[in-house]
Amino acid sequence: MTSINYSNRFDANFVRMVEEASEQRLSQCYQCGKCTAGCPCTFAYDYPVNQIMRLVQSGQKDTVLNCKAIWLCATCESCTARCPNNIDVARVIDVLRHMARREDRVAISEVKKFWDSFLKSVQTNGRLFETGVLAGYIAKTGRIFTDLDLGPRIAPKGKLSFRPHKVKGQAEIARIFERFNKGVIS
Amino acid sequence: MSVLTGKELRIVGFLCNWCSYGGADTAGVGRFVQPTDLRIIRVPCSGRIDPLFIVKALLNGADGVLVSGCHPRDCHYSQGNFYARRRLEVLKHFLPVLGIDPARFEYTWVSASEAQRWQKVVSSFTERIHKLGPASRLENTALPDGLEKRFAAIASGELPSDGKAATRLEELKDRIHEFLPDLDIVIGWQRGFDALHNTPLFMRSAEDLEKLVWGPLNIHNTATYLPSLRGKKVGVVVKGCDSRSVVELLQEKLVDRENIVVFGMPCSGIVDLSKIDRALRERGTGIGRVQAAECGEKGVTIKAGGQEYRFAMEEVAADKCFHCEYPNAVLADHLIGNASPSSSNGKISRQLAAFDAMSLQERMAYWRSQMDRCIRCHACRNACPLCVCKDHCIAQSRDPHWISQEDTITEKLMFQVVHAVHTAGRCTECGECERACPMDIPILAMKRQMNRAIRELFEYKAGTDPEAVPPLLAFQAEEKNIHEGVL
Amino acid sequence: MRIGVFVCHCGSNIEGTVDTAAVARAALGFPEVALATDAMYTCSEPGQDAIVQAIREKGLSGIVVASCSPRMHENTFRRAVERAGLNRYMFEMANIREHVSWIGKDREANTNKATELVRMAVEKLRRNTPLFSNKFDVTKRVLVIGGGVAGIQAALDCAEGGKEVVLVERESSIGGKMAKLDKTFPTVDCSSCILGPKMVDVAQHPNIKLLACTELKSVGGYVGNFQVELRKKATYVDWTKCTGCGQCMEKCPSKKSEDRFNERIGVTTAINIPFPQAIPKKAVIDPASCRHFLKGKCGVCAKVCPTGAIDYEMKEEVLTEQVGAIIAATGYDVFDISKIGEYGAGRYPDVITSLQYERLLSASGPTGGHIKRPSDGAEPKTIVFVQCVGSRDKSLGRPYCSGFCCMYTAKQAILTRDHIPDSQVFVFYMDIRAPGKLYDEFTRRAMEEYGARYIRGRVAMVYPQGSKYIVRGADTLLGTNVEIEADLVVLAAGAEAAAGAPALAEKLRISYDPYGFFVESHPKLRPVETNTAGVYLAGSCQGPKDIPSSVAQGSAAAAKVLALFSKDKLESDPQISRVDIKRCVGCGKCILTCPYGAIKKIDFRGEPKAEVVATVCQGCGICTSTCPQGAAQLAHFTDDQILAEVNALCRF
Amino acid sequence: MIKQLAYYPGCSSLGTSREYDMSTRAVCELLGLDLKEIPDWSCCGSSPAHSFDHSLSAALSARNLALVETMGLDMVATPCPSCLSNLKTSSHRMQRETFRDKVNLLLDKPYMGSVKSMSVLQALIEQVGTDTIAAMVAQPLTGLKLAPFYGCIMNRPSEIMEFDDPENPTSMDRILTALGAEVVPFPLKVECCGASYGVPFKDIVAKLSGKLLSCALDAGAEAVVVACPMCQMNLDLRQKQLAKPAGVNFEIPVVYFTQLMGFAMGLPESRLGFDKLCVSPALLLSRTLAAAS
Repeated sequence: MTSINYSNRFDANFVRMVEEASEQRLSQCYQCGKCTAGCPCTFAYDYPVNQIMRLVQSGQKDTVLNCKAIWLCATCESCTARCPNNIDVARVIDVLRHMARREDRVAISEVKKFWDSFLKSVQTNGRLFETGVLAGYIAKTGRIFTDLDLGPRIAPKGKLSFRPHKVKGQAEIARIFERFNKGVIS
Repeated sequence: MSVLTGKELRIVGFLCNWCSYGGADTAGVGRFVQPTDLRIIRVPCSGRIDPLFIVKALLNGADGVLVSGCHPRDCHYSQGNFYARRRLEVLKHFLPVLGIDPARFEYTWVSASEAQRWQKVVSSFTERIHKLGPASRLENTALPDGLEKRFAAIASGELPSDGKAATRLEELKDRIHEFLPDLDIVIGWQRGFDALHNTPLFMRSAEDLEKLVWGPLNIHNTATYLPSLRGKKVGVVVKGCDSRSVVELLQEKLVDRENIVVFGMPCSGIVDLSKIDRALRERGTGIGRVQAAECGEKGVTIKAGGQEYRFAMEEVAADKCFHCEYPNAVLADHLIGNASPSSSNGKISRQLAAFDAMSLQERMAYWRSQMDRCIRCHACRNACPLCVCKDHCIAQSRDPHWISQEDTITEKLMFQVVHAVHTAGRCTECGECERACPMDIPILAMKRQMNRAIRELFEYKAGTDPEAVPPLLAFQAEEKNIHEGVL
Repeated sequence: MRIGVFVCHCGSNIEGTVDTAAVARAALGFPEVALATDAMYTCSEPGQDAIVQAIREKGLSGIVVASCSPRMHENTFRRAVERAGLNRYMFEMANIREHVSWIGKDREANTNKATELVRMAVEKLRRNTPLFSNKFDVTKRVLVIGGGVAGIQAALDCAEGGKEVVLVERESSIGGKMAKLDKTFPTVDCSSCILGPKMVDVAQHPNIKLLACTELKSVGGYVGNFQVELRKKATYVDWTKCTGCGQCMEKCPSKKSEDRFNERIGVTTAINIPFPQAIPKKAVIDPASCRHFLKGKCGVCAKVCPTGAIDYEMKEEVLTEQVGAIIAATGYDVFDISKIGEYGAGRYPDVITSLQYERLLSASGPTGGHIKRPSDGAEPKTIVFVQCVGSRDKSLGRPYCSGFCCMYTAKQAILTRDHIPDSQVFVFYMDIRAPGKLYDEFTRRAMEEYGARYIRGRVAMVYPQGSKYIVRGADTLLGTNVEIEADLVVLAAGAEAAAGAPALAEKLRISYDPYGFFVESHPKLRPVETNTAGVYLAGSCQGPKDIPSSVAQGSAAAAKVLALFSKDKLESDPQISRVDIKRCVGCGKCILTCPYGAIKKIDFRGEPKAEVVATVCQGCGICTSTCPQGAAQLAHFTDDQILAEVNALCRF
Repeated sequence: MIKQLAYYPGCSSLGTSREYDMSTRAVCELLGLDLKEIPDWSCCGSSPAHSFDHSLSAALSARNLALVETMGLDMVATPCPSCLSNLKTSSHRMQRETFRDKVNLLLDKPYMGSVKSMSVLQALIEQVGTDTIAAMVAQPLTGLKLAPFYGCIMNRPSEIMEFDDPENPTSMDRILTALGAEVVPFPLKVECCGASYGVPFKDIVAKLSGKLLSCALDAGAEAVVVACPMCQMNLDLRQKQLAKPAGVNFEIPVVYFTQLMGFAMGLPESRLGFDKLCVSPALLLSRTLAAAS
């Protein structure tokens, strides 16, 4: 544990950016812990949800953007649905992921790689190609044993297609990504 | 001094003491920061707010007016805000008629405990007014070229008709003759100083009956004289439109049903003498030189300056007669036949449509140019069947001080607005005000616009049902057509 | 007119953001202003003296004070000018604190605005006229609505003060919520032992007329002279004959009536006396479950009643009472816990409210004072209490703190450990709010002496697993989520405004806040008065309150009533409408729109005219804005006075 | 009367949840819901997109909603709650003009905001109704004890999803009851199964999904009924993976509610794809047939 000097370790700009991007008022959080109480993934987190909210409230940008928990959140919305102050907590977590990604400080690279692989598939095919995503993910992470045991269970069911379903308007979807990457809207 | 130039605009607030003034206090106690423009006038209840205060403020320099009262059902006086809601909503519809942006006026509800809401109301209203900028002032507006012509669109359409008009008079005389002995007086029409100008006739005896005339020149609204004859047994001959005034007077308990005997005549339209005058002048003569006039089924034949002129009824009929819904009396003890009503085409008149087509700026300029002619003779008021203040009319008494003695366009317009607001939901559009105006100022247009708002909001037409309560003297806890609360 | 203007600094409250000296200087330029000055605290004794002195020495005939809201000090200053010999209505206030200095920091704009408000006040004052009150008689009887502890206290104090009291209660017995409690904090004394004797006093007091099973139907009139209509519900038992012996309850074959007194834990007989100490102790038939009413045959109670009190034909009655004052003491309702789906109340029988738990603890309750689970009657060993259920929760529209839940939860934790020594008690809390005498010490005892385990965090969900309930909450101090296998879950349900409170407020013409609680005249200085003269508040109808505060308010409201009744005549407010008979055309539009029926038609030399009944007029001014002739004018808010204000703001 | 709705199958319909798509189409056809597949629909981006950027995510959804507008329809149904959540969240946020303009800058064809999205479940409840469903039952599922599992995002947050109760939804319960089955009280109806973390973090899914299956068994369920491809995959396909940490061999069928509807309404099994499930419900289903005959 490190002690925090609030006089010089409070990043007000960070608080403001999170508030703007998430359209939530963080000062409304009174730390009742209901989000943590209902979160199914708390056991896997390094910081429980209420502490993530507290860290953002307190302008502790480095700690919160470097934490693992934001990458383990499954966006099940139980925090948002139950917050007594109507804060969309899941959206705040989403925003923290966006910021961490932009600053290149993703604490759990597997998640990012899996998602990147997913989005890449969408960008190239217009639709998700499940088998391709899995293959891409394995290639990036080197985790060849991932779900290897499942193959024999689905293969005979005709659920794994080995060719992507391309969309006719694939170029249109690629353009969405292109414009986005060019920063058309920034 | 007053508002800080460049920083503030002039915003006047009327707040009820119990809810909103308290809410503004609570906001102050809670240090809820607000823009500084608003000046608050405290009144006991939103029901105390005469819409004319708001017009007065807006015509005299306010850029915005905000009214706030208790939430519906939460009025300290139970019902004040319900009345206020109707009156203020009507005003909101009426302001654009004067060329005032209705967004400059808002009414809302804030309770004494809603400090934050008050802050939001003040902030968003002030922001709205700043977006609109300073209001244009009546005296500074200029009329764009050609506007008057655009507005002077001639009314047209179908007129009511009565195939037996020629024989009606004798029938009427017989009927009056029969009842005259029981009556102190019967009001009808007679020939005036020339062949065109018929005037009211007050019949007391059988000889008077001989002077009675009937036809499109019987322009005057006979109902106008009823309130001043209160206490007497009065018979009154009415056209359809006159009968609506009778009904309205009954509704307002300004005359007593048991003292009135109504003789209803089927009407096939009356003439507008201004139109005849204009038409004669276009032909190089004038209404002052009329020697003889005759009205027949085909129209009006006039002999003036030795020449004979023929006009079709469609050319010279009063605007109100086109698409007339009530050519027959809506209430009569003795109905002398029936006219066939002209088909109402369901559309607003061309005059109103032309008015609608004007921008707010143009409307204000239009009234400026029109009211400029007003000589404050108050003939409009004298002719109005609903104007019953007599000697106490604020136009002369200036008590209450709604109007000053200043001879400005604003004050002249203010009088017309007072008239329109006072007759809101009561005016039957008989048109006597405009007919009586020696300066031909189209003041009826203002009232027709007001009536339009009343019709849209309350589905109500004045003077058609003696039992009905005029809409501004009543309310509903839930108003079907009022959806307030934008702030 | 010679006008004096006093601009108040209010310490730094106004002077901090308004240049009061500049305002006073500007005021000197306004018409008829003879004196203008600024002062530190105008409302203080020296401040008021300065006004009195100036009136006497400078011969002033009207005063403007620019300071706080007139809702705060108008009366203070009116009395001051009266002391100096002026009529109290020759006074106006400009609100430059709440409406100026406190809502913005721009000194230039504030100073300018304050000056304008003073100009407006001066222009209004120039058109003021002296007004004089009338005197009228007072009916020295008081109506108390609600027989909970606040209403009981108010009724007893008024009765002891020698005034007649009509106490109406919606249920069949008085006692309210307190009668349902087992013990009370922080002394843990027996609720019925301390309330019971007071209830008996009510029944026996010669000055109290107790009407149970009765509700307010309508209120007419005004302070000193209210006419009240009361609706007495059909009880189907003639209470003049019923002795409360209870034989009918023993024999009643229908046991399906919802047991409201026991907070619907279990059911009760169709003919019922809610609890042994009930006052009045009279039986009532619930037609919703009585076989006579449902099937047309039964009549057991009628057969067994020794006094023949049963009357199946009884009808609702409307009673009329004349009173001079009304005290509303209608209490609160318990938040409906089934609105929080994640806690499963309504679906899971062992998730209950604290008030239901109180009935399980009470010796007169359905379990005879033994704690048993509603589902299977087993004695629970692990009991979880959850605080702030329906309190401090914006998502439920209940952002306020109910105030007493922390305390009663601590009490219930202590009682639980007393009843079942081998039980485990957990309390989920957000903050402990215990700011009363001996309160915090009490919550500490629950933890330190009774071993209640307090966990700082809210609960996210409750769900059954086998015969237990998994309570999943957070321990924010540990920074994790926690699960407890509980036998019984007690939700500390918050207080909300009683159902029907807004409707009652409308009848009484008092205000209510967005949550339905009645609004007092001033949150600090007039806590039991309302904005309607003669109507007072006591207890939780004004906001959640514990027993000591409710009792204190009951007494306070009674004191207000007794002070009102100490005068034989009341002075009417002269700010009422008058009709100028010359202008009146007798159209009756004012009569039609007056909400009070305060204007009547009179005959004046053969012509109809309107006339205001001074004692009935409340001064709303609807008639003034209705009358096109300007004949009806509300004194102190005439057309001319308001026009002067409009012109002062717009024409300069 | 035939009601027309646009249909957005979602990517998993082409792979892991074929049987959901098949049975949905078959059942809707039978019940007179005319599902018009959006021509050339594309992926909504699912969680990876909204975790990446909200405008990009909204654009991927909005492209499909704009296609619905081109079809001249104002309602779209999707079987997949994850797709639904994205479609609904995007339209909800795009009600704000500034955000809508921003998202439309990414698109070839702007989305005007006129489409209402709903789940197939909601469409069946609101456009067909349980009375009609009950009337169409040919072989009631009498005696079948079922645990309806709605998953976490089908009804949450309620401000956006605007359907059924967020904590105790009952729409699927009502359908199953209409089919003649017995619905067991299943308290973890809306808990998270671990969603897409099956790939990177099997242990998280094992824990969450394992708990759900245990709870279903405790409640006496013979099968878990789902409305989400992700839930189905985690609970069925991964059931063997879950068994070890939980120490239980679950062997409990996890079926789509549309499959059961089709079965009860007598549709041929070839259109329902029971063979695509890992834990076969064949035994259970044959029992109801036996009971019926």
